[in-house]
Amino acid sequence: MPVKAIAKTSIARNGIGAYIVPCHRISLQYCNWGGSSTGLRELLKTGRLDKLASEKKGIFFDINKKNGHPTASFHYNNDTIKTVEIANLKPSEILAKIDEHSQRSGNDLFKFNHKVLSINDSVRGIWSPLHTPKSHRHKI
Amino acid sequence: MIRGFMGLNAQRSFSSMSRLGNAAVRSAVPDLHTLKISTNGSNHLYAIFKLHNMPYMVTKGDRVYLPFKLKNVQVGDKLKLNDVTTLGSPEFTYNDNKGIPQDAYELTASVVEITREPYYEVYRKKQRCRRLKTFPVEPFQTVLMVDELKVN
Amino acid sequence: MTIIRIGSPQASRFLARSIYLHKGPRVTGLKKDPQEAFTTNTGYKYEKSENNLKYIKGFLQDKYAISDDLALQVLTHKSFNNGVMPYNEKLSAMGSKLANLFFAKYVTEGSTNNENNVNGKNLDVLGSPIAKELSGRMTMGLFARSNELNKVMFWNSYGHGLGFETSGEMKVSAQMMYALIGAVAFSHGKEVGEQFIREKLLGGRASVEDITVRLVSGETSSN
Amino acid sequence: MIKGTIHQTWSRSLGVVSRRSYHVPSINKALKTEYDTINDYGSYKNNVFTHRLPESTAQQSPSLVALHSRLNLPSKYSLSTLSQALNLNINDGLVNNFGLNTLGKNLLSYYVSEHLLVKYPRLPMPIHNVAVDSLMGHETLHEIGKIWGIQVDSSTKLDKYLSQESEFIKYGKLRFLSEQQKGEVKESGVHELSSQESKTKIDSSFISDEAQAYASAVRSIIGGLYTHTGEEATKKFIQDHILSRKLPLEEMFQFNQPTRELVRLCDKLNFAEPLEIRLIAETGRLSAHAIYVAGAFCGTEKLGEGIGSSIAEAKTRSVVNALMSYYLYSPLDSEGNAAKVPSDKDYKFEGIVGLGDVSI
Repeated sequence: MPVKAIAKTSIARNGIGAYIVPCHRISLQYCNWGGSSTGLRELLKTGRLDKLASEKKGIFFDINKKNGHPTASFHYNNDTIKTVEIANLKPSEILAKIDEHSQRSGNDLFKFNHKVLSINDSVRGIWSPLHTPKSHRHKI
Repeated sequence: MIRGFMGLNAQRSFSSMSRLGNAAVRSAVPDLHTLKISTNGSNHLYAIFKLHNMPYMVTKGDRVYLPFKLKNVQVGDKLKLNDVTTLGSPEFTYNDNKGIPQDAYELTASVVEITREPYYEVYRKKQRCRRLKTFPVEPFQTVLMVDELKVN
Repeated sequence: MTIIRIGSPQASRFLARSIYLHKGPRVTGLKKDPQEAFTTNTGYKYEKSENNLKYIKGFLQDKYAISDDLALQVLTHKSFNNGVMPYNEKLSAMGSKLANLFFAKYVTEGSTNNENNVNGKNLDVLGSPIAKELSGRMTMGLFARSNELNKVMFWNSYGHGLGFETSGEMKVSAQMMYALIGAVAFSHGKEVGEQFIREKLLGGRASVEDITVRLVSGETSSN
Repeated sequence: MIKGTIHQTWSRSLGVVSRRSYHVPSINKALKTEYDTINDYGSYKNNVFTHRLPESTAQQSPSLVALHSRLNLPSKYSLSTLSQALNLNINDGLVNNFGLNTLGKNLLSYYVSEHLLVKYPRLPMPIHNVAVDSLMGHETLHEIGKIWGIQVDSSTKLDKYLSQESEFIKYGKLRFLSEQQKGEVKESGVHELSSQESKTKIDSSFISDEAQAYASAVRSIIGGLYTHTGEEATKKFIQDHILSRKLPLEEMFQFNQPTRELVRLCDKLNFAEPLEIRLIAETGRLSAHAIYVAGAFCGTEKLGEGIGSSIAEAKTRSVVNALMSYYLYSPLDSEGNAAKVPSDKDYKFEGIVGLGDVSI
């Protein structure tokens, strides 16, 4: 065998060709009695949540009734579940929270100190001092 | 006013931006055939585009991290980046600081994530006040994925 | 025994290499005489001659014609002369995938009374032996033989005298058939490639379908 | 009209040693397939008691509707087919995805192979095969299934009853576990291999049932797309989801005897002049960290170049570089775009066909 192959899986590039929303499920939990769930209860009552769900068609919303403070859990496709407290929030604030977290990828937050993250080889390559004529080379 | 991109998605209106975005650039399309041949079918091609006058050098498949929340876009939107100043292959570079005419290239990016940077606190000390003021900071971050880059 | 000087006259000072070219049974380390290595056991010489290519050219006719280089490559198997000449591995990779796809579509395209159909397509047939064997190696090998396409093939076996299957002729013929499909697809596009399968492989005298039916119901023998 | 189940193995009757007798696959008896005549393809029917999920039921499954919309599938693509694509169980009363899977596999293999054969015509066959796996192997398709947000239906009927989960939700989930497997108590950190999994075990790695199921679901969804919208839309879907992934081809090569391989390759390509490896530049042998640049030349043509901290390293790198630049060549059309694939509109053959690998 002249050349052997090393098995590698290809690398996903979500956003090239097709884009799949990473957040696939949102579970909202509310309490029918507690005051901290007022905002969420109102959202459910007025049907504003239905409207949001019909805007975000790719996300599966499920609503649970459970005692305690209300929470919103976001299930992402990298197997992480992020739970956000939505106790005592106004309806509009809850909607903003849902909107924000449903646009995330589920990865840990991180600060990127550069502008562009690339997995491609550099187009121009790396400068080499040895590729100039000998008379022009840098001398120490 | 945002200079540098326009939305491609039909349901979202970006017409004003596209008008603003490309008011200056209406010159003749340059002949980039030599450049194109040297890019190995646009595989070895980079572009420098400007967004809010900030240059970003990208190749196809790169992720651009913007340290702010791009206005009026949602995750999954496709943006046409229409302020490109440089196109380059391993051998050649074409540069026009006024912006290369849009018909000469195709550069689109999709918005793949709108998130935040990690939480941190900024302290401010005022004169003649013994207390430090604490400001919680969790700035927005928008991630674009360059999904098409080629010379026409 | 011949001694040949290889190299251009200008550079002969540096490049002159004297090589002994060996004939007869294989000896490790010795270079074979091309005259001998380039001839098949049935006496066909490796070249783009009309004699070599007439079978597949006759089969393809003008509608699906491929270039002579490609035709010769279709007929050449990896085993021929250590794979030094262009051989048909890549062509048959294309052809076998196209054949599989075509026959999967072919068996599901007809009307059906199966109530579990998906949008009018009966998918229950896909796992059956006939659906699998339509593009199978044995079918293709037998088809190549019955259409005399494998009369001239450039390949080597450890025992040419053995049977159709044991000598490997079936496999090589099948690969040649796949390569033929692949070459048509490469030259004319996928659509024409599929049309080629439909017209020439299914429409002819001894169609692939008949061969497969006989094969699956156990009525056929390779020799 | 002949009715009957097929189970025929076909063997050759010849006097000589029949070592490699050709094996015709026999029919899967578990499915109890019946047919009128062997090549009346429309008459084939699996007689296990199954039915398709009614569209009205499928519409009530929020997970299914969400998946349909997340994948941006056309409205022609019925939800019941999508649900069928997620079902691997043979005996649960609903039609399983076997046929869709086969169809999807054929479509995927064709379009992936076509893409690779045209884009990298000179790729050696072992690398080509690994590259195909890299794009459509079970590991990759498992990952894609995860990215699509497909969830496994892992709760038992009892769990569903206790948590008051709607029965429709499972139609949008991947169903491959039997009721018994779902009920098994799992010890964290311990995974008991199933009989299928232990068959695939090599060293410490194995193909998990879950990965297989995900891969099968992804293929079936592609097969389903074909049945509803035809081939053009399926091709677009494959391009968007599968071929858009980055293929790390450069990392897939492992050379054993690169110099010998390059010599053989030059022979095969009938290069007039012999291969030579020459030193192009060096920092000086006595410098603190000597660096050498070597080039593989054929006459005046430079085939490849390599940098190394010893001459041997630089030489080897130059040869490997030359081989890689040959193997990874992708043809362009006359306008400088990547060459078209045979399934494209207005296809013209402008690429090349691989000549085959060299042997050492």
